[in-house]
This record gives sequence, structure tokens and C-alpha cells, in this order.
Amino acid sequence: MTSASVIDELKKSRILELLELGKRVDGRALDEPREISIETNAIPKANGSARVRLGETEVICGVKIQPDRPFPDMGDKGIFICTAELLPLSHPTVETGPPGPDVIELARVVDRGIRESHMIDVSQLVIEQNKSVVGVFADNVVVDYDGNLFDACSYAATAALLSSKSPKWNWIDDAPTLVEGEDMPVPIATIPVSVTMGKIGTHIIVDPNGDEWSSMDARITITTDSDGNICALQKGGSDGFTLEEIDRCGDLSVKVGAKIREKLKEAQKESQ
Amino acid sequence: MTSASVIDELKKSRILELLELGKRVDGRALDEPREISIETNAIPKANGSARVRLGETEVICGVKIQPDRPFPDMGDKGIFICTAELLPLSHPTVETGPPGPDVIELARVVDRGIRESHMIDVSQLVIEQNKSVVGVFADNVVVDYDGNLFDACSYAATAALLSSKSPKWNWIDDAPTLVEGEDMPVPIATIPVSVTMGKIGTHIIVDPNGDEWSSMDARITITTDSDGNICALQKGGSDGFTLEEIDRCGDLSVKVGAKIREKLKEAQKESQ
Amino acid sequence: MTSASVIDELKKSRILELLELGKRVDGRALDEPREISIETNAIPKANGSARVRLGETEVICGVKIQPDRPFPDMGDKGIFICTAELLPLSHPTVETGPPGPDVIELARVVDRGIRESHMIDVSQLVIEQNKSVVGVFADNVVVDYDGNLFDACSYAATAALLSSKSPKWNWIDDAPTLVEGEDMPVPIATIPVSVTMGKIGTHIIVDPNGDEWSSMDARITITTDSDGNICALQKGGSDGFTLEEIDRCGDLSVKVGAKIREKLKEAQKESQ
Amino acid sequence: MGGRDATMVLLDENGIRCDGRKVDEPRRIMIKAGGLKNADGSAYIEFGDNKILVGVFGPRDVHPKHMSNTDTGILRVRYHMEPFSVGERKNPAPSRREIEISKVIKEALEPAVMLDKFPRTAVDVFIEVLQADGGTRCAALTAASVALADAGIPMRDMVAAIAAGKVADTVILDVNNEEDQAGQADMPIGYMPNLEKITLLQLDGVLTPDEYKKCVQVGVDGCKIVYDLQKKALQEKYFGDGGD
Amino acid sequence: MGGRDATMVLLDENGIRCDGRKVDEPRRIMIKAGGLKNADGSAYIEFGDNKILVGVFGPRDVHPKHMSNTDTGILRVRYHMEPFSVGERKNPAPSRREIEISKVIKEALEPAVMLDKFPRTAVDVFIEVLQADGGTRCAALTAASVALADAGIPMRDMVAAIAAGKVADTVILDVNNEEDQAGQADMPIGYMPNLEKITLLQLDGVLTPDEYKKCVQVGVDGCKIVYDLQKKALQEKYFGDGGD
Amino acid sequence: MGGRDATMVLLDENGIRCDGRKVDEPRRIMIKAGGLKNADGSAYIEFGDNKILVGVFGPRDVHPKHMSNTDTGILRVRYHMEPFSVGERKNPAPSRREIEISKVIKEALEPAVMLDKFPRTAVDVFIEVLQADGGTRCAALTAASVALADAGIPMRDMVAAIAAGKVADTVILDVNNEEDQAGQADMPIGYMPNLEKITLLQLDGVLTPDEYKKCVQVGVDGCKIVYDLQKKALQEKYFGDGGD
Repeated sequence: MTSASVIDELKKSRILELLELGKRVDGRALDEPREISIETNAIPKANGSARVRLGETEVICGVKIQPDRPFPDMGDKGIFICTAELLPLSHPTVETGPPGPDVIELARVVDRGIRESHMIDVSQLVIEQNKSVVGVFADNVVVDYDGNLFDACSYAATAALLSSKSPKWNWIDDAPTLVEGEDMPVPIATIPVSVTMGKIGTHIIVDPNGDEWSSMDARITITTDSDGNICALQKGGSDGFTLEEIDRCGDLSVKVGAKIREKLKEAQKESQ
Repeated sequence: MTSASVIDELKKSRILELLELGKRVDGRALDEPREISIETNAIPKANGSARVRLGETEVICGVKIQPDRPFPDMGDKGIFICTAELLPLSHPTVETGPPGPDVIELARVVDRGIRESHMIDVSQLVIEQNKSVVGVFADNVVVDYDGNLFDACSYAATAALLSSKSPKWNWIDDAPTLVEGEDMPVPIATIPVSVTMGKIGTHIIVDPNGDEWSSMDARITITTDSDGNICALQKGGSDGFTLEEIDRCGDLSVKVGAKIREKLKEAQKESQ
Repeated sequence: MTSASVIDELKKSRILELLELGKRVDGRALDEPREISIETNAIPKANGSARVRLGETEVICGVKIQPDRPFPDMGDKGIFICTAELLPLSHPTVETGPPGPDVIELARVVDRGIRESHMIDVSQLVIEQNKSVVGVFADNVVVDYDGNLFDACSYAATAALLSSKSPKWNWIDDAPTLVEGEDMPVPIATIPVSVTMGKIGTHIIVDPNGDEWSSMDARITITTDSDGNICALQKGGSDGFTLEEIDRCGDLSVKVGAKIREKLKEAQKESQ
Repeated sequence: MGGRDATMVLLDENGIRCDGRKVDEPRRIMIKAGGLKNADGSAYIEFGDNKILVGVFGPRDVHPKHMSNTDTGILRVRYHMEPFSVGERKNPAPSRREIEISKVIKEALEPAVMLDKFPRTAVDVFIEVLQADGGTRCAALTAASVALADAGIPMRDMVAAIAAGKVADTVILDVNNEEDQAGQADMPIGYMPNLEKITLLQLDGVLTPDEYKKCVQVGVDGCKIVYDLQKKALQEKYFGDGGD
Repeated sequence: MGGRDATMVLLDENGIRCDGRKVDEPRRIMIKAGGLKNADGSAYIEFGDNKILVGVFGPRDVHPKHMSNTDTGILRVRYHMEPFSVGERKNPAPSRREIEISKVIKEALEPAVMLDKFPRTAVDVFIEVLQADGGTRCAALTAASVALADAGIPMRDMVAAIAAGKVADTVILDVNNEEDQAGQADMPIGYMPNLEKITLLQLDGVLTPDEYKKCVQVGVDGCKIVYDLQKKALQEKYFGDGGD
Repeated sequence: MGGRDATMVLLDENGIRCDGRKVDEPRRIMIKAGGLKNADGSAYIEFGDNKILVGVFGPRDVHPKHMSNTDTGILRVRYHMEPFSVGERKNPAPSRREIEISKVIKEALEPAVMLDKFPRTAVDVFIEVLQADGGTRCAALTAASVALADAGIPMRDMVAAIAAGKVADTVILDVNNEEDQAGQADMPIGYMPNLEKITLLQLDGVLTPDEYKKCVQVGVDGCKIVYDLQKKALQEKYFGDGGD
């Protein structure tokens, strides 16, 4: 997703010109995210799922819940893993093959935002201590790219988890055994919301679209929880932020995050 | 094995010209496979083995039989796996490294032909239900290439399996334990025979040699069992077949397959 | 580390010229290794460690000791594994990525020299027969390259092992359980010393430095044990040795090895 | 294959299958042409419980150059399953099964695409299985044909695909997952109705020679039903109706 | 994060931390510029129990050529842990964590390096973690800045780095391993004191908005302490003293 | 090495080894030059229970070009074991052992091949171990020399190879699998009899300095026996007889 063509340079100039006037290319306010649409249960055979559109970026997340062996020295906790993948049909520049550093960072940041918020109470996901636990896998696939995958994947994973039903297993004859008809919601403690902000020149914009994404100098993704606390953060890009900008981004993430959390709650309600 | 040189074009024209006259470059009838020679026990230290020459194509198959853990939810069945590999000494164009799509397809088609015929009765290959089963591995290596690896590998694997002796294991002290001196033939239910046909122009030819292989428009591999039933099929190549051609290939596979099955039975007798 | 530049050719001529006069580029005698400095406990959190400088070649070895599962059919023996890696900061030509044949050979020769000397008595490294053993991992990383990594890595691994303290585990409740405060030296049976000799023209030199290494025609690494016996050997490079040269190299390895063994013993004493 | 699970009733005394269908009745099929914004062409198919998305890019340059062909264009196909598309979470690394199916679908599409119209370049077909039921390769091939047409790639015909098979000693159309697991045979077929050519054909399971011929015929007839739905999907996108 | 181990006393009644430090006190930091013979520039840092070696090569040609940029130089960073650097022996293959940290450090260094001064070429920064305690990425970034300066790469400023965090509901400077495992939040910060820019910032763990702002401030102040030690290390190498 | 299995009698009171051989007696060796149809040169060897096939291609172009050398030809060697060649089925991926042996055999062959006669090109030697007993590398090297000669590659000499070793405190020729597993030392030797140069030499196991010298001598004498069989194999192919 890097580029240095003449067109890109022109686009960047145009974006910057508008920002000097307080405007964005698609008419949004600087602190305004794009329209979010959330469709849950898009993959009915999965244990939970969501299809999220953030502007023209589109992500599908499917949740699989299944017995697993605990990690070493973590026998009293279940497993939560969130991944992200750019499908090659999402953009002409995406290549198949093992993920590069960009995609690895994306997956890890989305995973960490949800993990550090303690959204999923993994202590409740134990079938038999030290032997068998429940694994919750939230896999994001990007099907259309128009910037800001961090937030789109985060919302898709969160919405999919909120809509998930977990089967129940008992430990019988040294093996986890499915208990029919006892599906329950996944134990949810909070609803994390990530808000990604780009820095172009000295301007901070919320939820950069594809053109803004390739023009920006630096970015920051801040995740807040239902209490309005900040629980994860990742700075990226080839420029820095002043102390004042970092503070302002913190405030923005709380404010914008609260509105998006309401949309996630709505989607959760509709899914039930 | 792809090519587009002038020589190749001339070869193809010549092959096609002859076919219009009902003839093949090596003088065979259109429904006539090349000479097959089968030498069993070529690798005495393996549990079974065969060296097969189909014209100038040559394949060695070695069978290894050893205790293994069953696949999940398959605790009452042993394991049968058949592979195929093109050794780099078999042709100047073969490259080392992980197998490409052609070789992966080859291995999977050969495996499926034998597996779907139910040649090996895997339900008899259980040492201790859900804990330990017998694994039968038939590994083909191609040492000389002159077209039609599908059939050459299939005959080599089948002949090697027919000549195999399996050790016996008992379940003692939570481990499979070898019982000396109780080697027995592998449990065989039927003898599958694959017959590969190429389509060049509108002509269908049995067992294409190397030059025919690189000239053909499409191919079909059909496996029949000892009852003369059809148990596996794979179409390949960049052209299609008419419904009538598909029917005709089915008949050919039964007719030609029956003759080749006799050769495999002979080789089995000689191996004992 | 291959090269064929004009400078390299000139260097080789100069080295050879001097050798004809019985001299080396850095003033050493032909059978004289470079200065060796050994600092143990360079990595205090490891179970043992050493930083070794052989001239301007520098290697760090860290030893990790931890419970492991025994190899199949080796349930009455612990595990010893020695590795070697060229860090990319050690020389401008080193590339990241999976190790090439040169580095694989280096690691295996260093491992074999120590293993075949029976330095570590692996029969004493059993926690519970067939279930749990102690694994001793000696990992070498090269931080500065100036030729002869074979000997530098071998000395680093040997010094690190001589300085190692192993924790103790008991088999309790089907798991290895650490016994606090019972760290003991690793069971050492002998001190192996590898001596690498290069052949340039008809001259045999001990411990080639970087320039000599890229100029030499062949090399031989011979490891001796505390009894002055020869326990491992590896010939390398694109030329051969006469029978007489091989005999002479054997004698050199015993003579030079004995001196270096004293340095390793000193370092061991200092580490305690 | 071959009576794997004897306890399941795959066909009742009235000739009704485990999911309520008649022997020659396909599952519900919904095809949508277009949908993706960045792809040059795309299609989405629901074929029973299969949900598959296909995106097409090209003709476009080939990197590295030596992979291109001066005489003809090349078709590249990747069939890929999402981790959440199957019962047990799938490992994200491409499996040998996915590599084989990619090749089989590629060779099934090649006779339909006028590759000689775009020498030196490549057309890429990316197939994403979001949810898998039996018969993903037929559904994928069907959708890929529509996506290629949607991308404006010059074509001789479209390939329609569906599986025939055998359960309870009866030849059936459109094998679902249970029938694939517990039935006697599965024969995926890809067919170009205008050119009257079978371009994909596979078989797992045991058939008598007569059943074999019947299966091929039943499959070809089924492909014609699928073909009508492919055309309808393109008409809906480009003329705003279902071709009625 | 977030009170993982309730039994450990991370802060006693006198405001003293588990390793005896005060809340705003960094661990012992020792920086040495140079040291490696083959690298164009190098540095070694001990930051608490962290021991990290950094070597720099370049500017030098890029292979393959198409990875280079005609307008600007490129910076390449590899963060790598030795197998023996952590509690349980690390698998030698690069982990996803190492790949992410390499990227984060690269982007933290880029604003400091005058990349436009060496178009078409690359500067390589190789970071080797010999022994890991909490905060390896801050220690690595700090040492990498010194190694770049030692290599004579033109720079706008150096990046100094240290983590702020939260234990026992108190904001602290320089999180060690125990505090990272059992504490409530860890916020690594990289800062250029002259340009007044934060170039690395991450956070794991829960902070109120006020604590968040306080953490950033405490971290920035800590970076200034580290910055003095960086300058001192360079002065010692190049002028034979500690700048006193 | 070193008396791994004390219960096995490796040498009886009459100086007879576990497989009936005398101390200086090689196993049965059968060498055939040629045999493969597509390779430019080939050889097949049975050396005790080892069965090894070698194919040679070249001199031929090198891809990618930058791997070639304008001054000299290059030799590439791959030593590879079939999955069924050893006791327990071998994983098909190349092992580190196979990579090392490939390198050792390559360097053992290089002094024998006139690489300067074919600059810019490569000769490829593909070694396939069909059945392994002790001493595969010596058998492989022996067969590779014959295959190179069969391919018409210009050579200074052929390399013959065999192992010396030590069992029951006695130096022996041609170590078999049991002797390798339970014996005291294994020393594979590759030797060019005309040029009187040792080009392959390895040792695992403990030898006194005197035993070391004796092993080398015994091995070199053994190589001369092997060398005669190599020449005989080529004579049989090219002159239709065994050189009698």
C-alpha cells in the first residue's frame, strides 16, 4: 500500500489544501468517522460473525469456538486469538503468500485492543484445569480496502464476539464432550472500541479513508473500554506526535469511541 | 513440463497428422498402453516395494508400515497415505524444492484412486481403538520421465501394496509393541487400476507418452476396481470433453484396466 | 563469504608469498592460534554462558537447561543440542533468513565435536525414564567475524557448558517439578577442543583469520578430548589433502589442543 | 465415500432426500454479479449453505516478467477457504486440497476464456469460501464464470457447475455435505452449455459403468439450470432485471 | 495487564518498588558507543537486566534494486532475540512479535534520520537482544539511535526511549519485567528531545484519561534522562570523556 | 559412538565381524554406469545394502544468472533420501543432515572436476538414496564420480570412497550400519588414487593418534579397491566388458 506516483503526490496536495481550510476530501468533519454498517450472523455456521462496512472498507469476521489445550503455565485460562488477513480480492496491490509486517502489525494491534480491554473473560473458559480449555478464535478477512483496517477489523471482531454463542463441553473420560443444547453467550466484560487517527501535516483526522491513509505522515490507534478508560494504543508511520497532539488524540478516542460503542450495542441487540 | 518451442510445435503437428491417419508416433493403437514391467521387492528393507516401467517412464514405490496415532474422530480406522515426488534426475526440467501444483495434483489423484477403491481395508489396521493404529505409507518417486505419471505411480503403488507384509503390534503398557515373526499381507479388498487418456484434437489416446503428453489438449484419468466399477476420476488440461467422449473414456478405462489388472495380479503372485 | 575481486586475488598472492617465507600476514607462526579471551557468565540469566574472542572473531554462547520429552527410543538419555548462528551485525555480507549450507555445516560440526567427545554425560540427565529428560541447549551467536568460526563457536560452547549450573527437577504428579536451591554443575566427562587448520598452496596453518580463510584451498577441523584422543573431524573446501598432511594435522590438533584446553580450564575455575 | 455412515437415512421411501429435496432437485442457488468495489469484476454465490465471493483483476501485467507468455494471456486462480468457513477452524496456510482445487478450477475456466485476446498479461481469479457446505468447487466455478464476465473478460461461453452423485443406490443431483460424507459417490461437473463441453469432472466413490453415464447426464442437465441463473444474475446487474 | 498477580507487592507503603526503586527512578542504564569491528556503527546497552547489541551498516546498495527508492534512502530494522535471552529457550525462527517490534522501531527512527541525504541506498539496523528484561524495545531503540550516530548517518536528533506504566494504581517510570507481568499498564515511549516529538508510543493495560496524560508526561521526562546518557556515550567514544 | 550397545558381538574370537566379513574386507559392491534415460550421465551402486542412484545434468545454464561465475563452472550437489530408504519413514523435507552431506560431497568432488573447462555454466549431481545402510555418503560419492564420468564431464581423476572405523578396539574397513551404531568410530574417506589426495574426510568416535593414522591408511587402501570397481563399471558400459 505504499506508493509515490505523481497522482499520489497530487492527491496528497489536494488533501492538505482542503485540511488547511478545515475540510476533508469526502466532506467529513475532521473528527468524524465514516458511516458504519454492521450485519451480524453473516456466517451462520460459525459460532458468531459480523460483516462490517466502514465507508467503502469491508471486513468479515467469523468466530470459531472449540476445545483446545491450554498454553503452558496458563492452565486456568481459556484462549482468545484474533487474526486479520487481507484477501487478494480486496485491492489490486494485495499479494498472496505469508503476511508482511503491515498485516502482522494490523492483526496484533486488533488482537491486543480486544485482549487488553479484558472483553472476553478467559477465566470462565476452562473445561478441565491444566488439561482442556475453550479457544475463541476471531478471524477477520478484509474483502474491500479503502483505508483504516485497524478500526474496521476491530469493530468486526467485537461485533462478531458480541453475537457469539459458545457450545458447552464437559470433561468425560479424559476428553472434552459436547453438551447438546446448552449454547450460551460468550462471557463479555466490556466493549472495546478502537479509534484510529491520522496526522497529515499538523492536522489530526479521525478514520482516514484510503486516499488519506496513503497521504498521512503518522497515525495513532487508541482503544477505549466501556468505562471510558484507555486500554491499548499503537503509534505508527514515519513522523512523530507532539505531547499536546497525543493528549488530544486520547480525548478524541474517548469521545468518538463512545458513539461507536452505541452502534456495537445496537448490533448486539439485533443479533439476539 | 510446459513448453512452447518451435520443435514442440512441429512435434505436435506430426502427432496430430498421424492421429488423423489413426496412427501414433510410437506405432501403438490409440487404445493401447505402453509395455508395463513390474519388479516387486526392489527395496527389500521396506515393507513392500515395486519398480514399474511404463514405456520409458520409471517409478519406484516403497511402502512403510508403522504404528501411528489415529486422525481425530477416526479412532477406529488405520491410516493410508500415498505420495508422489518427481526426482530431479528424472528430467532436466524438474526443479528441487517444495512441490508445485502439478505434483500436488499427481500425488492427490494417485492417492484418491487407491483410497476410493477401498483397496486397503483400514478398519483392520487398528492396534488400540482411539489410541494407536497402523499407518501404511506408499511413497512414489519418479526416476525417469516420459509422460503419464498418473498411471505409472498408481501401478507402482498398487504393486508395492500387493507385495507388502505388515508387522503386527499389540497394545502393551500403553504403547504399541512389535510381535516378532507375525508379518502378514496387508488386508486387500480390491485391485484399483487407473487408466489415463489424452485428448489431442478430437482423438482420444490411452497412456500418452512424453511427446503426446506435452501436445495434448486435455486428459482424463479413470480408476476402476476389480468388479469393473468406476471409483475415481480426474479431468485435467485446458480443453473440455463432450458428453459422448466422457462415456467413451469410461468404457475404455474398464476395458484397458481389466488387462492391466491381470499384470498386477501376476506381479503379486511372483512376489510371494 | 565467497568472493573473487581483484583485492581478494592480491591478498591471496601476498599471503602465499609470505607463507613461502614461513611467515603469516599477522606475524604468527604457522602452528600458532590467535589470542583467545574467554569471559564466562556474560549472560547471567542463562544457565551458563561465555563470550569468546579468537583474534577479532567474537562469539557469545548461552546455555539453557530445561525439561523436555526424550527422543523416541532414547528414553534413558537426556538431550544435548548445540547450534550456531551468524548474526547480520557480524559482517556486511551476512544475510538474514534461514541458514545456508555453510552455517548448517558450522553448527553441525561444532555440535558433533562436543557430542562425540561425550563431554556431557546425557545418561545423568533423566528426570523420569521414557517420559521426561533434561535438555541442554548451547546456542552460539557470532557477533564479529574474522575467520575460523568453527573453533570460536566450539570454545564458546565448551566454556559456557563448563560454567553452567543445572536446576534439578523431580517427577511429581506426572510433571517435572523444579526443586529450588539445588543447582548443580552439568555432568562433564571430558573437555573437547577443536583445532581448525587451513591449507594454502602446500602450507598448513592453524586458526586461519578472515583473510586467510577466504584465501585457503581446503581446511580440516579436528577435535581432541582430555585424553589426547581424536574424537571428531571434518574436512572442507575445494581441494584435497595428502595422507602425510592428514597425519600432520592430527599431530597438530593434539599439540595445539592441549594448550587451549588449559585456557578453558582456567576460565572454568574463574567462573566458580 | 461408499456408505460411510449406515445409520443416516439419505433417501426415504418417497424418494425424498435428507434435506427434503427430490433426487433431481438442486439446492437453493442465489447468484449476484458485482458487489466488490476494488475488483475489476466480482460475483457472490449462495449455493445451499455455501457462501462464496469471487473477485477478478485484469488483464494486467505479470511480475516477474518471465512468467508471462508473449503468445497468450494467462489465467491464475486461487481457491481459498476462510478459517471460519468449515466445522473445525481451518489453519490459514494453504492446504494441498486448496492448491489442487485451484488448478482444477483454472483448467475448467481456460476453455471458456479467450486468452489469446490479451497476450503477455494475466487475469487473476480470487475465490474466497466464506462458508462451506458440500460442493464448494462447483459453486466457486459457477461464481468465477460470472465474475469473469462482470470484469468484461472476453469469453466463449460461461462454465456452469454442479455435482451429481449417488446415495442409497440412486443417482442424485447436487450432493450436499451430509450426502458427500455418508453417500456412495460425488461427481462434480463443470459444463459450457453453448459449446457443449465438460471442462471440470471429478469422481470420488464407486459407480457401475451405467451409473457413471447416468451421473454425467444428470450433472450436465443440472449445469443447464445453473447456467440460466448465471445469465439472470448478469442481466439483473446490467439491465436491472432478471431477464424476464 | 491489569493485576495479573495479586500476591506480589509492587509498591510498598513507602512508595518503594519491588526492585527498590522510587516511582520516578529509572533502572541502571549503561550505554557504550562502538565496540563491533565489522559494523559501520554500533552500540551496546545495559538497561536494567536488558543487554542489547546494535550494529549499523550503510548507506549501502539495495538488492534487489527495485526495493530501493530514487527519491530517498530507506531504513531497514531487524529486532531479534537470541535463543538464550529469555526464560524459556526461544525458537530461533522470527516471531510475529519480533516482526512487529522491528516495524515499530523502524518507524520510531525514521523521523530522526535524514533519509533524503542518501537516495537509492539503505541503512540497516540490526538489533540483537542478548538478555531480556522488561522494556527491550525502549532499550533497543535507545541503543539504535546511538549506533546510527556512531555510523555517521546524518540525523536530525536522537530518539531516547523508556517506558512509563502503572502499578498499584500509581504511575511509574521504567517498567521492569515483574511490573510488566503483574502490573496494570505498560507504555513504551520514544521521544526526540530537541524536536519535541514522540516517535514511538504503545500501550497495553488500562489507564483513566488522566493517568494516560500523566504517563505520557512521565515517559517524556524519563526520555530526557536517557538522552543525556546517549550523548555521554558518544562523547566518551569520540572525545574520550563523559562530557563533564 | 563409543560402545553404544555392549551386548552385540561386533568381532568374534576369530576376527570375524557381525556380518561374517574379515576386518579388512569391504561389503559386496556393485556399480553400474548409465541406466537413466533423461539424465546426461548416471550411475547406480549397491554397496552392502545401500542402493543409490545418481543422475548428472550439464554443463548447462545457470538460473538466476547472478549465481553463475564468469571464470569457472560450478558444481551443484543434492544428496537426498527417499522416505522409504530408512527404518522409520523419513519426512520428505530436506534435513540438515542431508544439506551438510550435500556440501561435503560437493567439496569432495570439486578437486576431481575440471570446472575451469566450462565457465558460466553448472553441472548438477542429483544423488538419490533408495535404501540406506551404513556408509551412504561414501557409496554416494563413489557413484557420483562414475555418473560424472558417464556424463562426459572433464575430470582429473575419480573419487573413490569407503569408511574405515573401529570396533572392539580394532581398526576395520567399511563400517556397516550395526558397526556404525554400536561401534567406536566411523571415518568416511574419499580419495583420488591417481592424484593421491584425500578429498572427503570425517570422523565420529574416539581414536588414539595411532589408531587415527591407521584408519586413514586402511581407508585409503580400501578406496583403491573401490576405484578398480568404478573403472570396471565404466569399461563395462563403454567397451562391453569388465576390463578383463
